[in-house]
Amino acid sequence: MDTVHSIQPVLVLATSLAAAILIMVTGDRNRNLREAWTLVAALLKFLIVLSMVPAVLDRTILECTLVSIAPGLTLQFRVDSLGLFFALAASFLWLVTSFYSIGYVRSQQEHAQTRYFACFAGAMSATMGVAFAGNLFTTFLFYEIITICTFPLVAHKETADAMAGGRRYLTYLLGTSVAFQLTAIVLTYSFAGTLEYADAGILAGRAPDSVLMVIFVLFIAGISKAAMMPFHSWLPAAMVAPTPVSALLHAVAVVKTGVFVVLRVVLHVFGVDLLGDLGLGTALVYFASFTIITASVIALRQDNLKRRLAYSTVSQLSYVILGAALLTPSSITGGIMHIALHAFGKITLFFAAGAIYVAAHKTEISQLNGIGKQMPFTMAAFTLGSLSMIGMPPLGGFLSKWWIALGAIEAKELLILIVIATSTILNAAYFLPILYAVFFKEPRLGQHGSAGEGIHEAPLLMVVPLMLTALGALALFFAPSVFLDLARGAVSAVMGGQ
Amino acid sequence: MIKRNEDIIIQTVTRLLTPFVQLFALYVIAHGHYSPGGGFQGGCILAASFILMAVANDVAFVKRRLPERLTTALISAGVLIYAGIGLACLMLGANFLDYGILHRVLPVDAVKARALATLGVEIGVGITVMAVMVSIFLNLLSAGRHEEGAVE
Amino acid sequence: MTNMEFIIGKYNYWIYIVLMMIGFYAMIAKRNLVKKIVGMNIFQTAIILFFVSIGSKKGGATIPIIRAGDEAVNAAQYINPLPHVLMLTAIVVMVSTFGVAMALILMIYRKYRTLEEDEILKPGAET
Amino acid sequence: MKLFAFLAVVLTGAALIYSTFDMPDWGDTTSPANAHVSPRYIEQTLNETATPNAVTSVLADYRGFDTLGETTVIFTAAIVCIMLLRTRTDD
Amino acid sequence: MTEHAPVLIIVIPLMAACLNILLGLWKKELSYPWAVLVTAVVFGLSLLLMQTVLSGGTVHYRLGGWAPPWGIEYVIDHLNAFLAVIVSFIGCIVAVYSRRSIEKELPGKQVYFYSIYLLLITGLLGITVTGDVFNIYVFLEISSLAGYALIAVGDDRAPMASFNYVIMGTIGACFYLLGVGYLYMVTGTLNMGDLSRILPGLSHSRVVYTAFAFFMVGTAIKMAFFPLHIWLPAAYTHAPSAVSAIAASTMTKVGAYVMIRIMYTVFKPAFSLEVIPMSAILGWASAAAMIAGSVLALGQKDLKRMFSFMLVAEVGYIVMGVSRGNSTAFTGAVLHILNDAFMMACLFLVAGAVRYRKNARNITDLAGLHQEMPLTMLALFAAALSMVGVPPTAGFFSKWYLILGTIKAGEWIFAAAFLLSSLLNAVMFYRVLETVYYTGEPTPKRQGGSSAAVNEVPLTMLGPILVMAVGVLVLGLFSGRIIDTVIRFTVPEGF
Repeated sequence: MDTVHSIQPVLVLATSLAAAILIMVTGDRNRNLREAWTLVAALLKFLIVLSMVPAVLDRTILECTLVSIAPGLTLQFRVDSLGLFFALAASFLWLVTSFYSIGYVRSQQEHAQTRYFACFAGAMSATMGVAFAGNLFTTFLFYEIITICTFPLVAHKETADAMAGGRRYLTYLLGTSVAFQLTAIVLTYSFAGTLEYADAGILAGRAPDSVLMVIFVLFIAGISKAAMMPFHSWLPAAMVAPTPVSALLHAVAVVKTGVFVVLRVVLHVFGVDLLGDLGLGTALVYFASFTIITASVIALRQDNLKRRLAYSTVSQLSYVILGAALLTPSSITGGIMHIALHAFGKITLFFAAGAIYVAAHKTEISQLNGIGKQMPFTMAAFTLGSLSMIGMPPLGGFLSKWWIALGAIEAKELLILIVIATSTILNAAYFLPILYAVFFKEPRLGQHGSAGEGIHEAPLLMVVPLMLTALGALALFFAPSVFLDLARGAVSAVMGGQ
Repeated sequence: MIKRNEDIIIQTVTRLLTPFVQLFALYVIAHGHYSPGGGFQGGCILAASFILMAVANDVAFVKRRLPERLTTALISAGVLIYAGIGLACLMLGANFLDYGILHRVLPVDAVKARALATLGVEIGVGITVMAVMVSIFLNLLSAGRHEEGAVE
Repeated sequence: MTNMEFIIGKYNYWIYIVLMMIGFYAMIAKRNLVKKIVGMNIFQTAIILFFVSIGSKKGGATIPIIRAGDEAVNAAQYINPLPHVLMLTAIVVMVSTFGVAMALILMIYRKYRTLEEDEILKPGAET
Repeated sequence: MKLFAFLAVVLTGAALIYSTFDMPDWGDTTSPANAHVSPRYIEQTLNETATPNAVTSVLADYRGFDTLGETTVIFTAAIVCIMLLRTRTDD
Repeated sequence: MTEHAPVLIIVIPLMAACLNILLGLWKKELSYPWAVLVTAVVFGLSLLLMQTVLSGGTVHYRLGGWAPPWGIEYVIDHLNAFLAVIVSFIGCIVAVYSRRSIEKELPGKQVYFYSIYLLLITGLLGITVTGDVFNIYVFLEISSLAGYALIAVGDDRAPMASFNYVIMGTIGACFYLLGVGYLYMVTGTLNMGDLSRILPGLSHSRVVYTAFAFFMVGTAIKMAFFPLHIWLPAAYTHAPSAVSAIAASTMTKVGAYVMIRIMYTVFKPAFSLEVIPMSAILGWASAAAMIAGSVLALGQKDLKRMFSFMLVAEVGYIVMGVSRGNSTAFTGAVLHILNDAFMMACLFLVAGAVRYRKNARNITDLAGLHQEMPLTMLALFAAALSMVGVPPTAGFFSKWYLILGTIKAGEWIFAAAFLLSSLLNAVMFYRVLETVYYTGEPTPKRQGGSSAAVNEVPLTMLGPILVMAVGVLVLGLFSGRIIDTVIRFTVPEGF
């Protein structure tokens, strides 16, 4: 496994950063140009990320140290399989979302569009930063930047409840990260003497077990972007944001950043063996399972579509953590894969929700009766997405659950199988009714003029992307090739090739 | 504070006294090397003479002899003299305030030069102290209006 | 040495301590601004007394002005000049502080027409 | 307030008295204050500064910079008084 | 010229202040450019001094050519030079800033203002460069007198605030003087180097203990260290904007410098930290300062008053770092002196700008200002991030070292105090920034709207603000280099 110096990661950040600046410069004067910047940057970014794949696939690590500010505090990028995996998923979905959100924002006549797109680009840039970060300091830095960049998006509407949602969002994310994550990082540094990620972990044998446990707990509590209970409640609150924001940031960028950082901590800071020895893995497993079940149960009771999706996200995220915490090769593979697979599925659902809102101005599930007839494509995509969430073959969602289950068996954690089964049933229980209502129930009359009047598909700019992601979720089942290879690469790196 | 009652006795006595007070003040400044005294003491006495005038007559009386602009100028002039002497030493290549070097420009040896410079410094201090005391007194006395009458 | 001698031997310190405490108390506790200033002066005077008393020498020592034409000056014959110099500086500082404080008091009086701290702070004390 | 002031005063006074026990007696010729630095001023003032008055020589020469600073202090005080009190701003 | 730089940075502003008076008698308008010019020259000289120290090590300068301990000696090592550079730089920037605000707040008094301003710089620099404890007292008084006056010319409440400051300040200075007297009594010298040579032999004299106590209390008052900070909030709230900026960013720091000098140069760490349990005392007091400062700041409506309370907390940071007794924390403290100077200057300059443009002092008056004064508000944003300690702003790095230091010292509770106070800062600034960006008239729907009503402060005010804001952002990235080149050498031996 050799290391090559490369500036590609910096380019990836630079593209969307430049986009943010150009967008601000262009402003509202020339909207097409402004949107063009977004698209160009998204495309460029995706291509650069893609260009890194071959190198990484044959076990090279692309490194790039920007500035070394102080001992331990270096701004350093290090592209390994895990990071690239996340980057690939995120950058592709950004590309798709860019089209979608242009369609959404324009049809909705949203205000402050410049700020919207600029913050969007900034957040993406920071997400890439997290994906490529080579040490905890860099991770923390971009983690915070994401929070700050996304706040204006969450509070975009500037209404009272939007501000309230934004306030909770900021309180949870900034508060926990400053209070717990920073402490954990400081402790890690003062014991390990370094913050750089290493495949074997950096904390092994550096500190007494009690301290290690404290550090681990601080990390898990500090990475509230992973929406582990009880630090999840910012996610439903953040659903006040415009739907594309919810789609990208709360199905991909923000929450996936959270779980990604958790993976980093589990795999590259503590290391599989250390966690196994400390028995922290098992603890985390049950912690995650609790979240999975509870969140699904709560999701059952939500009538607001986006909120239900949010809670399903909460539970799905914990799958990733669960997979990592089981500490077996296949479960970790499953966890990593779940980042991408869930992303495709969930973003489809959010897109669909947005499309419904744009086309029919409906946000509550109880209003969706029979809407499948007016919006067939959207609803078809919605179906695929939800099936993938449930984990039904032939859809991507199935793969990750399958691997995690395998891992559970390898780890002799049969209880976990029950957990997975229960949650699958619960997923089904809160998705299938929607599908049933959408396709087979008769629309309540008088609720929207006579049945189906005036409701038709959302603008093309929105429908195409959501079809695309739905098909993606489908395709990933048959050809998970690139993602799978990357995930395997990441696992073999930490487990010592198998 | 000051009433405008023309008390002939007080004013005459003051007028007679003032020159001697001021002469003594100058003596105290100049003779600081050989007897207790120096710039501060002398300056205060000098200021006292003006303050005496002000008390015996009125503020305008003092301001006729010591205009405000002059006081203000003297305040900074004294400090400038002091710092200037120090700077002169610096210009001549020695350290700041190292009077010994001044023997190059003065017709005396290094040690005597120190004594002379000390005298110059004392004079500067004296000027500043005098002007400051008068200025502060007048300002406090008339609450900054430099006219007759108490604080409004 | 007995207590008595001990106390006598250091009586200058006792005096300055008492003075200083008086001034200190006045500075903090008095509510009238002028009284505070008076306390300040007592306080500083006490310190001056303390310094000067450091430099004193028993046994016929006199002011540090070298008598003309006595060779081999013996330091024991003259009082220590350094504390006096320091205190000249301190006195000037004291005078300056006093002047500034007085100017402030005049400003305050112009605004509030009183020098009682309580009355000054009464209308809308610092929030 | 009064109580607080009283406590502060008592505390300070206690510290002062406590320390006084280690102080040299009044007029002790051999105390460090009189023995370490100052003798040079007295003994050398004539040879070094030609100024019999040691106070003057220390004030204006040995520690002349203090005196400059002190002149500055009083200068400051004057300017402060003018700025704070002058109501007329002409001239 | 180079070898005289130490004294020139004192004498030039001093004489400039006098000349300024004479100039003022002739032409009033000259005093502003004169002040700016002089402060710029002083800044250049202090850079020169820093350069000399970096290349040649500690600089000794004998005033009057008398050898210490008989004469006064200037001893400039890395710490002095560092402080001198900070003070002169901030002084220069604020001088540039002051023009319009002083024109508005003190019409017709510019001449005296700038003279006193220069004297303030003189005093602060004099404290930083001298190596003689009594000389420190003299310049302490110069700066204090100047400070009293500059504060007193603020708004209506200013004179009373300034008067309280006079009382507290005099007590502080007198305690310091008393400490000097006690040390002189038992050592017979006033020179720092000489003292540090003699004192270890006297480490069991009650006089020395008391002297140390008086020094500590005196400096604590001067630097507004909790709980002796009571004079500060009122004073800095009611002072003119420019004065609040310079005072908040430099005077407290110089006080901290004096404390460092007394604790670790005059007395040795062996005495200050072991013979006397200063580490524990100051540690708890600083923790209290951080928490109390932040909590009190939470309750404020007035912008400048809120910042003043934060300053109290920041002083707590510095003292905490100084008193931990390990090099990491000390490095953090010295670094924080620099960062905090910039942050505080930035915050108070912004407050001054708001006051200048909107005549507003309360947080609520900031509503929607991001449209009218976008750049100023961005500066506020940058300073806020730094105060909260979000990387890569400067504030993060000093906090990083401070927290590492407390952990190194095994004092978890103090590390927690740091984090708590950071969180409180975050809450506070969230309040402010939300007011700025999300209240007031909503952003206009029409395209190209938000850039219409821009009404920034004049360039002489905006420039300094931006310089400070950029400084806050850039210093963070260079903190490593700063530590390696300067701060590394300031750590007292015995750590």
